[in-house]
Amino acid sequence: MSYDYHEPHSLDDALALLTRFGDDGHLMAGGTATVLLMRQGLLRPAHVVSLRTIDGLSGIARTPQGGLRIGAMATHRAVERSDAARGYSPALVDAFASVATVRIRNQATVGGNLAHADPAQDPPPMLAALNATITVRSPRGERTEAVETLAVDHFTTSLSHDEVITSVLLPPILPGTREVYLKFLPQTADDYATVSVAATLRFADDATVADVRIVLGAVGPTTIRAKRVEDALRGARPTPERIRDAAALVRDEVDPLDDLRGSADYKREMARVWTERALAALTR
Amino acid sequence: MSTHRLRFTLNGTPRELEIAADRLLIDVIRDDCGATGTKLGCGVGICGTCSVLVDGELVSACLVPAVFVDGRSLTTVEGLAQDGELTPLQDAFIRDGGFQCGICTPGQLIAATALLREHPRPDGREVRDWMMGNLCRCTGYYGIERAIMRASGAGGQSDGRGLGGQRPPSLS
Amino acid sequence: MTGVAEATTSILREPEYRIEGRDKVTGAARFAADIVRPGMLHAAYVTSPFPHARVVSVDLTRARAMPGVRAVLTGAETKPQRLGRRLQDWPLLAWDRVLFIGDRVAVVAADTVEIAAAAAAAVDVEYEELPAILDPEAALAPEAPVLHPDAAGYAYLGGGTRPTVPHPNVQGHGIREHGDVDAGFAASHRVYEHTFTVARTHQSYLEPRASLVWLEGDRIRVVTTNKAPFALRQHLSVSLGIPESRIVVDAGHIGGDFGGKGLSIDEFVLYHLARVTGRPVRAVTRYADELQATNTRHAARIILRTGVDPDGRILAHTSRVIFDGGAYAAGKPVATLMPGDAMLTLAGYRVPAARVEAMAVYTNQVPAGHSRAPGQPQNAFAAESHMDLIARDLGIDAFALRERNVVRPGDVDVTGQPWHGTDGAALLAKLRSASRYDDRTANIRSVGAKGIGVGIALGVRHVGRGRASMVLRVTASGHVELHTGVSDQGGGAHTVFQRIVASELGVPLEQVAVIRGTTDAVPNDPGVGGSRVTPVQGSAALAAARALKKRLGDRELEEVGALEVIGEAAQETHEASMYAYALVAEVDPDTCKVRIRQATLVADVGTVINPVALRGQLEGGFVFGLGQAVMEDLRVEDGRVVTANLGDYKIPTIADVPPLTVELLTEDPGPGPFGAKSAGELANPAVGAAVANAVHAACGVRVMSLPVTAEKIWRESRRSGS
Amino acid sequence: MKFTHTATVAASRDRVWAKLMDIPAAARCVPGVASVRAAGSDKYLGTLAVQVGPVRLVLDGDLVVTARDEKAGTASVKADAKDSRVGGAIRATMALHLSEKEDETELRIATDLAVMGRIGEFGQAVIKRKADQLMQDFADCLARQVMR
Repeated sequence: MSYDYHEPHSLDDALALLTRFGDDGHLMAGGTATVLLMRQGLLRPAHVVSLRTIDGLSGIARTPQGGLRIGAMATHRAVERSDAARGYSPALVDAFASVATVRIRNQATVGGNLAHADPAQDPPPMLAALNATITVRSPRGERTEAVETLAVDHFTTSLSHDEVITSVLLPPILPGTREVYLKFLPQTADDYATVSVAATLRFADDATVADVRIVLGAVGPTTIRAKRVEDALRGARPTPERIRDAAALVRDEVDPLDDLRGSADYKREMARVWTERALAALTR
Repeated sequence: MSTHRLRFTLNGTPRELEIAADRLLIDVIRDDCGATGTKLGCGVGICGTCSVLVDGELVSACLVPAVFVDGRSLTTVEGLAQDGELTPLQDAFIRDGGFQCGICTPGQLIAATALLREHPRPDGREVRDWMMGNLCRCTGYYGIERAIMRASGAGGQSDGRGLGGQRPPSLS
Repeated sequence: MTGVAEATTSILREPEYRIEGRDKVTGAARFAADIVRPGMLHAAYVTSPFPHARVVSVDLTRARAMPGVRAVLTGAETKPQRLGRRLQDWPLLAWDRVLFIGDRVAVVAADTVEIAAAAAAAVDVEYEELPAILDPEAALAPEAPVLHPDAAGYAYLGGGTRPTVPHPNVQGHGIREHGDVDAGFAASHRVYEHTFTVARTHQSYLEPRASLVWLEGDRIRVVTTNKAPFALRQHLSVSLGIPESRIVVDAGHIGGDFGGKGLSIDEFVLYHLARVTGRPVRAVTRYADELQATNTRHAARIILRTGVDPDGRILAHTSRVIFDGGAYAAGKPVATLMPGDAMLTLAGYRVPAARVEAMAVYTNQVPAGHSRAPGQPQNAFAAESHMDLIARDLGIDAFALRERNVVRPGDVDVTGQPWHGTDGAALLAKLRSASRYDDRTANIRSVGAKGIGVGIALGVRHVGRGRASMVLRVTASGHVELHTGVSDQGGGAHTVFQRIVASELGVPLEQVAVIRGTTDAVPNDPGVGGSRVTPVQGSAALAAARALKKRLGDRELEEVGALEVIGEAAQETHEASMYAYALVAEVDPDTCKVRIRQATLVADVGTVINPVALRGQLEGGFVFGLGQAVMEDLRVEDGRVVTANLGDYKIPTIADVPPLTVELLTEDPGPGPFGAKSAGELANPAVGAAVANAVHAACGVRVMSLPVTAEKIWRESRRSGS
Repeated sequence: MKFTHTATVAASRDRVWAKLMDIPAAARCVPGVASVRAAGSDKYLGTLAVQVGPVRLVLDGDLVVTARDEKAGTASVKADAKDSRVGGAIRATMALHLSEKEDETELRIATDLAVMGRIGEFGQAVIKRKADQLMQDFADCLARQVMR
């Protein structure tokens, strides 16, 4: 670890620094993932640009439309403690509260978590299931991107080096929608998930499924949207049999690795089990 | 590498240091300030032996860049007892077997202090959810939970765990 | 046997308040990594990336040229020095061949940790890769490459000569036989054979090893996390060729040991660095290196064969146990060069005839050494799973089968010796009532509770043996100081000694101070380990108190002025104690995740001296065993440890431990002070089998390997279609 | 870690063999390979850049053809490379085998890869996935080039 550290006081200054440093620069938010990679010697930036001293990046508030806006520098714990976030979706709070331990959640930020693109993290599947978008600033201006498409591979996003996530925007949740976040931990309570499932489901007046979104974590190079499972349920009455049959389709949608949290076979089967459990919880 | 002037308070005492950009908080606390109560264990934010409070928030000093604490106040295990008087938590850790080897103890105490500030009378589940980031290889955790319960005023009554006396929970 | 006098019982009933407690809860307790010396340098190693390779050349040019680098040494300079607690087979630095990933080739001393690490990375080593032996069975093949061709020349410490081995890749080997085994099998109603495997695990003390060495005149000062300072002094003396009188070892608070910190691997090269630089040199192990390159618990493969009569009574038993010893045997202190209780298969049962064979084998894996109750978690898992499988096949209740076979005083056990220790029948009776075994099993049957089951397992541990001495000094003010070389790795040794001495003298606890000294300041001590502290060092403390009482006669402590007495104890007991578990487990039918709903432990501990510490040892032992039962697996791929941090090598958190009830047997006095026995290794080994048995009862799936993970149960249930 | 990759090329075995044994050209089929040059008979020097998220490895090393048998359509290649910044290295041995079936040639590559030093402390599973992708891309690229 040997680098120059910069604390710009405005986003424009931060963007100017990132532009200047190019590949030699690295953005730091809460620092948990970055410090680890630097300590292991795997990440060796010449310049670290911190967002710590830029005001206005950490608020959490409901939008006038009934959605939720989370500043990129809000910590996981801030989301966990936020009445606005809880009022918007308790399942969202569950997902943030599932991350590692209190210490990590006090330090790690919402934007940093998304930029790290670790497919085993808890918030991304829930944010994707809630159809969240991020706002990204660069010297070229502002753009938005869906959380679902942000990560493109293990630890890799579609962001370029001079782009900064400034906030996460969650759209209003339509009345009648239910949400759930489930995380399977066969070893210890502080572990990464073997598989996690975030899902939202809205019933139509005739008790059929008007809409459903299912996103899995830890079973692919990115979070995985289970579109075939969704299609099998949309417009149908979610009987236990139908849920079971639909959940079975998730096996072919996930793309897990053999690793310390389970073999690919086991994870594929657990993806099915937990998808079924998530759907059962939403239709109970 | 850039250097930075760092001003913070450590257990109430103002400190001012000139540090290199890449220094970690754990090293500044232990090496520069000589406060060796905070321990380095796993070095990857898992074990919790380096738990400290930054403006009252519990963090892993092995993961925090030291430059982050400029202008903030730090509490380490050395800052718990006031004028030689142990806190109820420290006393309970001694009486209830909250430690054995003692290497995780500073971190356990700091984490439990933060817990009791947020949940003054926690139930067993709150204790376990909060404290799961602080590993202990000696006690099996039962003594730690008893100590926290005693210090919180719950009289050491954890929920049916621990040694003897209580009836085992029934099946089903 | 010593009776417990009235005066003493009153003090033993006093609440326990750890004498070092205040230091530990205020951060004042200083551990080895907290100690600094002026001008101190930091060490970093150059290690092998190959499991087996010839070192062709080592180029130090770049490393030596780096600013802040004060010395770089290679094996060429430390050759032929080797280290080892018994067999000195581990080179301080390798000079010809490296035998595992992490084996040390060179060491750097530099002004900062960062410079040392950078310089180590700048050492260019050329290797010629050699075929690696990663499996003990392969190592035993007749044509297998010999990993230690020069073994005959290695020093073997502690007197005697190294026992012969049947194959050059065997570290240690033993066969023990008693009774007429063939006749026993011939007379058997059924003969069962099962094969079990146990994963390699790590002690996972949270304090990485640390040591600091400097020279003071012609003396060598060592601050260390080693838990046996006198043994380390001897060891340094032999390895470095320096008289013991020139070496001072200081081992204070130790941040957890669990067997792993009996082996030192840094202090030797730190001496050389201190010698060439003239400065203090410190090494603090990176946790990744703790997991990859110190000394683990042995992975094992265990084959048990047992013949029984129609009622399930054991008639004959054979076993073959193969431990993966890794690249070096240096971590093993025992004469056999196997894990301490390698031969104790089917412990705790009456075995009229047995033939037990065990061996530890060299491979190109991370070296294995001692870990809490060495050899026993492996053997207890196999034996207690085996007993359950036999009970099932015979249609006998698992509890009843154990009651029929459990050893009672005077019975011949698997070692062929008459049993001196716990009455197994009394222990099981207590377990039956404390765990409400009958109610629970009847309840599960009556409600047809699927996925819930009760598992039983018992375990045996010898009461610690050895010799120790303690010095008691009376001060002019009538205070008593106990001077000891016992370091405390967490068990509460010093509080035990204080309570013993105060009890025997009939004085308040505050009147007895315990002062731990360096190897210079106190008499020789065997160190912490082998369940020894309370029975052996505790007996020495008691002997010293008795000697003092004798010297005092009718006088009060305040009247005698300065006075010193020595107490000595030699425990060569064959006493053992027993413990047993009943675990209620629930297995999720879809994920196969196991939840322990409740655990009951009954343990025979004799007289209780430190109630809080005893409780901690048993509760902590249970959770230590639970980790190894359900999750811990130091995974190795192609010789490389892939669980190289505590994020990947998972140990239980507070949220993972189940409700635990502990019941004690205290009536039967042990050989320790006031009738105490041992507790430190009395709870962890049997947990694995208790879990495996409970899982089988819960869902009909038998897992024959540790750890019993959800995925293994799932895989097995799919295979067997249950 | 061991992998096997196959690619089928609609070309004769001789053509594929010629392409494969033009090492500098073939090596450029591995994504991230730069500057492959001969350094003696059957030995080549080169650089491979690999990126996993923010982790960038620049592996400098050599590649040696340790055996070749045109008649049998087999060759063995050994690659050693290290990243001196991160402090890690890789060693790969590849057994190449060509077999002709009717109008097609199947290329089979059996790789044994060792990842050493600090690089190895980064998730092995992810490294394995990356290496797997790299080798499959190589096989596919080679197939495309022969057909061109």
